[in-house]
Amino acid sequence: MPFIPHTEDDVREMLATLGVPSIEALFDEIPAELRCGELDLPPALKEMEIARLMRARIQENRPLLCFTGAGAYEHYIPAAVWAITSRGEFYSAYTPYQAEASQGTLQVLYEYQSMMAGLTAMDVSNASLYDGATSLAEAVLMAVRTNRKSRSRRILMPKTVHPFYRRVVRTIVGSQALELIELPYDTETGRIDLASLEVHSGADITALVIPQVNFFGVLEAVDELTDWAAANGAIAIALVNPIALALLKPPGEWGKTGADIACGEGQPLGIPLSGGGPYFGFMCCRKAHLHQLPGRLVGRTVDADGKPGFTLTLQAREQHIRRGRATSNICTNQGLMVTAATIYMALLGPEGLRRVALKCHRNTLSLMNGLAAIDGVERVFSGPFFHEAVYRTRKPAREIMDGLAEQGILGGYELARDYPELGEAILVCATETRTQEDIELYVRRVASLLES
Amino acid sequence: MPFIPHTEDDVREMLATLGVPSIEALFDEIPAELRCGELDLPPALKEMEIARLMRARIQENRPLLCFTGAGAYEHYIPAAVWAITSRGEFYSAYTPYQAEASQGTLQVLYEYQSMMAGLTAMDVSNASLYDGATSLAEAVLMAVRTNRKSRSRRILMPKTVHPFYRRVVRTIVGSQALELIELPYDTETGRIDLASLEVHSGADITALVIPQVNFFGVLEAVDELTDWAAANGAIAIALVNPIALALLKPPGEWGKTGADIACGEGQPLGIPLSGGGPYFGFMCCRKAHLHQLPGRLVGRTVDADGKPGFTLTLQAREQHIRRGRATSNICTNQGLMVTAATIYMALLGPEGLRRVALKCHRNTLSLMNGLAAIDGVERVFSGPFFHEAVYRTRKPAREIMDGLAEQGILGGYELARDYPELGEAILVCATETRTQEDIELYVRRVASLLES
Amino acid sequence: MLIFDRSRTGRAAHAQLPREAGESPVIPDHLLRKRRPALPEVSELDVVRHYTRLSQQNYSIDTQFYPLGSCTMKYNPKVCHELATLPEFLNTHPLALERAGQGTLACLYELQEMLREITGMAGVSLACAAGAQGELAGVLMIRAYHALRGDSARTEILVPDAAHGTNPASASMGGFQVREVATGPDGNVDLAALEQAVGPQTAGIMLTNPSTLGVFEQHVQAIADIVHKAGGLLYYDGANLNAIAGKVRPGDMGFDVIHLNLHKTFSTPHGGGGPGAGPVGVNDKLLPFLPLPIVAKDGSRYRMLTEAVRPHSIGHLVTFAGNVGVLLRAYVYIRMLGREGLERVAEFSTLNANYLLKKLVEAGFEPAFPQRLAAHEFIITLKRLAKERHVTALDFAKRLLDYGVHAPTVYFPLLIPECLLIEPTETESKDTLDRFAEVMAAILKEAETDTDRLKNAPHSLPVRRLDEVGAARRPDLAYTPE
Amino acid sequence: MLIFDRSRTGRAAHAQLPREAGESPVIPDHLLRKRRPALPEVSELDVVRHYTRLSQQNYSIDTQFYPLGSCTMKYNPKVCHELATLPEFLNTHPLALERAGQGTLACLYELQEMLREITGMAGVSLACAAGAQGELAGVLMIRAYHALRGDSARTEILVPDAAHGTNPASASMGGFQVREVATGPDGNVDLAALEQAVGPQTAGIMLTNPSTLGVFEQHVQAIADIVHKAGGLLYYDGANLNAIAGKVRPGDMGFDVIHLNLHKTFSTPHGGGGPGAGPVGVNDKLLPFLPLPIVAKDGSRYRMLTEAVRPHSIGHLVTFAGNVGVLLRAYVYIRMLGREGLERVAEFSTLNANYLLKKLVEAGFEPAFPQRLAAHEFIITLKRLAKERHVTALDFAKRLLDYGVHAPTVYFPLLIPECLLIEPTETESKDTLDRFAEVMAAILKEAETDTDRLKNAPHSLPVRRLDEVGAARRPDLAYTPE
Repeated sequence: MPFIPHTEDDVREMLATLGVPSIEALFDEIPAELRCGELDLPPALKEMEIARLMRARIQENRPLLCFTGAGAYEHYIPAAVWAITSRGEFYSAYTPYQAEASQGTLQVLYEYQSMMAGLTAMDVSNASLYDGATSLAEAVLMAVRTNRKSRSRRILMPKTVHPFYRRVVRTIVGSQALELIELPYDTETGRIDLASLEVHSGADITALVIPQVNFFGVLEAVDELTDWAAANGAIAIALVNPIALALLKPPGEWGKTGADIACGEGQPLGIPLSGGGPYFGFMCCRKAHLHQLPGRLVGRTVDADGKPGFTLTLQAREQHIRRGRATSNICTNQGLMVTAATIYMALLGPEGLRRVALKCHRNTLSLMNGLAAIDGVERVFSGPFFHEAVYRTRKPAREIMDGLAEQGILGGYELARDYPELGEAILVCATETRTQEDIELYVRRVASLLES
Repeated sequence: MPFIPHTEDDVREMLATLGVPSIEALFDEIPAELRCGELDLPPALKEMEIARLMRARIQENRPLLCFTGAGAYEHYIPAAVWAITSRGEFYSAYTPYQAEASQGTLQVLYEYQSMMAGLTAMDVSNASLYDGATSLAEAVLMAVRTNRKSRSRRILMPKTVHPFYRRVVRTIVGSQALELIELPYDTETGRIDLASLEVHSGADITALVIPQVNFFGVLEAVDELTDWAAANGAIAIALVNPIALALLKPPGEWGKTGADIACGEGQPLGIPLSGGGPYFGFMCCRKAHLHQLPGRLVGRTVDADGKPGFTLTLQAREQHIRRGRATSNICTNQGLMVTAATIYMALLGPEGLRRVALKCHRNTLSLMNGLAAIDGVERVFSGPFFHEAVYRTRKPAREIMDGLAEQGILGGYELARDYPELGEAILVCATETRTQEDIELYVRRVASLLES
Repeated sequence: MLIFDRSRTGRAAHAQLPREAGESPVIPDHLLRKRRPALPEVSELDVVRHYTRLSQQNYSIDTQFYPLGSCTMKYNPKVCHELATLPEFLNTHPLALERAGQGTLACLYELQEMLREITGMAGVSLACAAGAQGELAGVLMIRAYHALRGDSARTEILVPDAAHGTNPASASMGGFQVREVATGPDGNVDLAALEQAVGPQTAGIMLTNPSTLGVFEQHVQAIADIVHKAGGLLYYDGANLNAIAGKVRPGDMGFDVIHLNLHKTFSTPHGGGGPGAGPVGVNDKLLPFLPLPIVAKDGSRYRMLTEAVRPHSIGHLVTFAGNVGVLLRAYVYIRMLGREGLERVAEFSTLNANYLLKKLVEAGFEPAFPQRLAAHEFIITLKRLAKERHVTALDFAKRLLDYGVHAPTVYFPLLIPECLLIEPTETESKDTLDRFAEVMAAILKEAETDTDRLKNAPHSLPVRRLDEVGAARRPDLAYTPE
Repeated sequence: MLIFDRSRTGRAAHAQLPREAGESPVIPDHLLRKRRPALPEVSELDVVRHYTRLSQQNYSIDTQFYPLGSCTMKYNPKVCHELATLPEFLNTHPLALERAGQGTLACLYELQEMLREITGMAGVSLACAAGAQGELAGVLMIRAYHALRGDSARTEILVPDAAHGTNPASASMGGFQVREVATGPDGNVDLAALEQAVGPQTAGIMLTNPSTLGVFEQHVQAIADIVHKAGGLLYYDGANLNAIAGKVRPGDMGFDVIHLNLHKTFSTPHGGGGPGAGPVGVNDKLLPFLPLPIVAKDGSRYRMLTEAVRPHSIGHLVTFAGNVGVLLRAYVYIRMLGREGLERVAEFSTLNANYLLKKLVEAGFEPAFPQRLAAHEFIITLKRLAKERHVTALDFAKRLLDYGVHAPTVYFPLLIPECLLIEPTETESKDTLDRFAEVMAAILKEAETDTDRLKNAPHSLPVRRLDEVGAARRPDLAYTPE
């Protein structure tokens, strides 16, 4: 019996203790008519057999040289990150409800919160949410709770926010009587059209979402946007890429006041691509908004001897205490991913993170320069970019993508579905894991696809 | 500076403490004329770069469906084995000289010794030697030390012992004025020719090596051989496959008295093939010979409070105490491999090990039956076998091996180099990791190679 | 000591730093960061040693018995981790699943199908990131169902008073009012109270079965009838599926929509608080509303269903395809159990719970529902002890830690005073249960002879009892350099 | 508690058992086992929990400072393990290296070449499984060299009295008599004693440099002249190469044959006592005798050299190609250090040793060689303390454990009474050294005020001081069921 340690003697003795004739008797309270017959599942596999099966399955996955970002980024993950994160004591523990028996996890979470606060230049961070998109949805809900002056429940949501994030926000807040107002982008620069914002000046706006970097890889005018929010009584929600923050002005320093909430996708911090998850979402805020923050929080305190220690805190915000009136329904979050991210950030440090960011940036610059030199390719936006950018070819984007895939390259993300107005546009990304040779290979392939 | 934590401030302060102007000054005692210039080594690679290089290197390795044994066996290794063995506390500790700070390693070694003693039915086991061949060499040297009655230093070494083991024994004991006398095998059964032993009856023989199973996969008449050794005052050295012992009579029960020493290759117990190492050698003996046993030993004792604990013991046998008169020069052994083997044996248990052994046996039977049905293939030996066997084809063995390799199969070991008298003979092995489909594939391929 | 305390300016894990790009960014200066982020500057050895030692301060399944009720803390097979983290799975970009991740999709598709069979539902979506998100998805599907029918008056979700906090929280996140339904003295929902509560405003009811009280809701069919008759739908919270897997299926009990917690029943690791995965299942009524993506099979190719073919879907709840790595672990686990194995999970988790309950009762503990069989967990109440000796459930919990056992869940469900919710799971042996019963008996004796020992517990852990009130009063949530 | 104590008849880790083959073996009954071997019968969770908890009882590099002199306990980069254990490396059968392991062979070939360059030797063989086996190979090559020249009178190997025990043990295993050579008061070999010892019977001398006394043998050239003039060869024990890598090469010092300890200088893990790897190198004189196999490169293919082309080789010392997995780790490590990195290893290990020595002297400790610079390790002698306060090096060692530091090597080298041989290695930070010095100072104070605290140490480990005498007197070396 896989994973069940009972011997026949054990079962006999246990049943005798219970005074029942069989295990089956323990299910007597279940109405007989509800009982199902044998399930139609495949027979049990031995570990040796499932290992062979899964090793056959991975043969059906195809390794491709990755030039795709669009919300999930291939960064190099040092071996130490998962060697330690996978340790049984982290892997097989649960939410640290018993603080004294969970100081390992609790201290990691406290350090994580500290690092994220440092990276975003915000006051506090929670202990994680599910992923980038849900962190934005939670930020929108938090903004509504926080902004007591606003009654409109109107959220300005730029079109430069990842379309997948926008659809998740729609799903999650859809039943909350909020209004999501789309902000257009400047087709020349690829940034939020600041002029379009003027329409809303003076109106009751609950929050403004400011993506940095935006979905096109382009850098937004974060100071102006934050100042606009402050001037109009709107909560400024920064949606940020944590690797980019090693290089870019952090949300806490945007504009005159800084953003109110910073959130985003934590995957770039040491989490494998893994087909889309598990990743983790992060969320930071100013101290003033702390009690509206969703998710777990770890605090430093002292024990009975005055020795420092860590514990879950401010649980009155959470579902298991406040139930229907909690700040969120989140319970299980992404603890193990955050453990990996903490170790990743500790290993890279400020200098390492800066170099990763700079290398990504320079690689993508190099790629775009190479592409721009090809006849039939043009850069779509003029705004400065971080580590993603958009180009357009005179051939269908799908053909380019297929042609690159044939050569073992994952060529980027086609924008036509979400932004038909951009034509045959492809969003590409070259992180620090791409070499100059990789980049030249990409450029050569695109050139030859356009020639043929 | 990879793996060096010193900051510039650290170096400055340390040099100031030392009162020297530079690190270089700390090398002043080295004669200047000995100093070398810059080494001609490749420049440093970042972890990201070496990872990419090694992932390119593995592309040059070719995965083959393994039907080769000949001293190294593909068995399924449960995921738990290396997940735990790789834990930093096992991986990065050293020989447990400080017992109180090494109870983890020490208890593992004690449990290992217990399991090996149980598996071989011998009294005691050491904590490991390098590999199977060196364990045999050490057993031969131990036999010479142990057998005080014998003056001849003559060792009977059957030709059915792995030829690689015999060459290692020759190298290691070659300078010890020992005589290694080869015992021929019966070309019909593939076992030691018992008649050839009679020549030595009554002579001064120091030791007899008894391989079970032998290199051809054939089972030796271990009771008769052990009894012959006992009758002739020779030490009986059992060279055994530990997986086979789950099914076969253990050396401690051979003949009327049992073998004196049991040794062999531990690789089948949870150690990956890994191109040949690291593996580990094991050695067990009767209590009477304990003080001649080479290698580390762990004993159970008590601490100052009477609580049980473990420590290295009987170190007076060892090189760091007895120096030139030690039982062996071994110092570093194969501790981590033994940790894996201990976990492997604990996971498999007596029933699991029996099933592994039986499955290997039945798979090889099935393979040999399939092969024997092919026109142009014959089984070479009539003796019962465990999980390896020899067949001969009418085509050159090299052609068969190459033909199988083209189809992704590692077809076995060609015997012609070591046993030219056997002709185009191939030693094959089908462990429990081979499925019925694998076996049928092998048989089909051989059949079609012989047809073409 | 915090990792920040080990930091020294200029120290670094050099092998981990990419080479200097050697050029500055082509980014306007006003968008650049001026001060480095306050991250620690430490060596690789610092990091390895610091976090390895921290890990040793945790209790975990791999090191201790962890009978945390309602969390199903059972053994997480190592092979699930090994196989789910094969590089070919890890390196697949989420946007390349169809193009380059057919092996991954094959596993996900089969997992969907197996979960359908296990739950008796018509369709399953794997996308939700955890149980609570599955709940939200379920609530949103209930909403969408009524909305599509134009049944707009249904603004209320019923929740038993013993429910997980996530149930009411998810219901309100889904835009509903929450109304609690009382539990009867036998641990079943009070049917009369339910009859009173339902009406044209009822969108549905959220139930866990076995309930959080550790007993099987015997009137589940009656509940289904009452709610369905009132026009509401039944939501099944799968937190306790471990107790009945292979025995009873939510679909057969009359539930319309369910979620599963893969990190409970299907043994994916809890990871110190996630990641989990919360697949949802629905019957035919709700099929069109399932969240996306859903994996479909066309001949021998797998693809992801989108809004184009599922126009009534409630949409996406996570950025990409959900916690794929968790799903792969669950896939491996279910394949290893197979049909016989899954039913045995229910049998042996139930056997263990009832046996341990019996041993504890013999030792003098008071069960919350003496007249009932336990499902895979059960409740002990210490209210007598609290009254007579001023020893609380919390004191018991802390003292258990000293004996090398993780504490059960305490103070949940809220309606049982001074309760311990104990879930041994099927992967623990009789020996472990016997030892736990002995330890509990020893603590009970201490409670009568040496209450200070309990009230000051734990004594042998890295820290003594922590000041949680102080932590909340003066929140210190991030290290700040002096 | 032993794993055997958890055993219950019929318990098993079922997922690990292959399916029943269902048929009996085709093996004569008298060759079959009748009673099952006494292995534990436990569940997978039992195994995981038991060995995980055991691991936590170890001190290790990943958890503690481990200044074990002569063992070079430095940080073992995690990436070396990760890359060396890629399945494609692990799954290569040793007899398929040429056919299917060209990637592995490429790494081994390059490692050979890099070790040649680092040591200044003409040829390298990677096959030896550990340092002591490398020593034996070296001794056998010396033997083979003299034998081929017909120089059969050379029966003696010289060994300094401070040498590792393996040196004399290897010499005698190689069939030589061992003669000790005295050390002078400055820690160098006594040249006059050496002059006296050499003669036509001298096959060679085995030297470690820096020596086990922690100082550089300054007369190494004179020693080489004396021994070479007498017709002997020089053997270099590479145990302390960490101190001089990239600064001085054994080949340039006049050594004819060397071994390296990859688990010391090249940071492969010590694994609780191995596996190591002990490649050997030789100059031109001994090239024909190198042990097999050796990896050769033909164009772009790699192959293994055999006796056919190396007829004078001393032969094979291990079954197959040596500890390949260890060699791969060392390959990764050296490629990460590169040429600059390797020299820095010597520099910073030397800086750390001299700094720590200075701090300890300032704290009142007595160095064994106050007039000398330390190499990468140094010796403190507690003989005064032993005499005055009856506190021994062992007491110090045990007390250090209480402070969360592994003890240095004690009572080696044998000629320094009550010695601690301390090797901090380059991967430890100044902070760690400062803390160690503080702890040592604190213990020194305890030695003067509270000797019992030392003599009864350790106090805070899983066990208190163990009865080693009893262990040896009544050996209990294996569990036996009652």
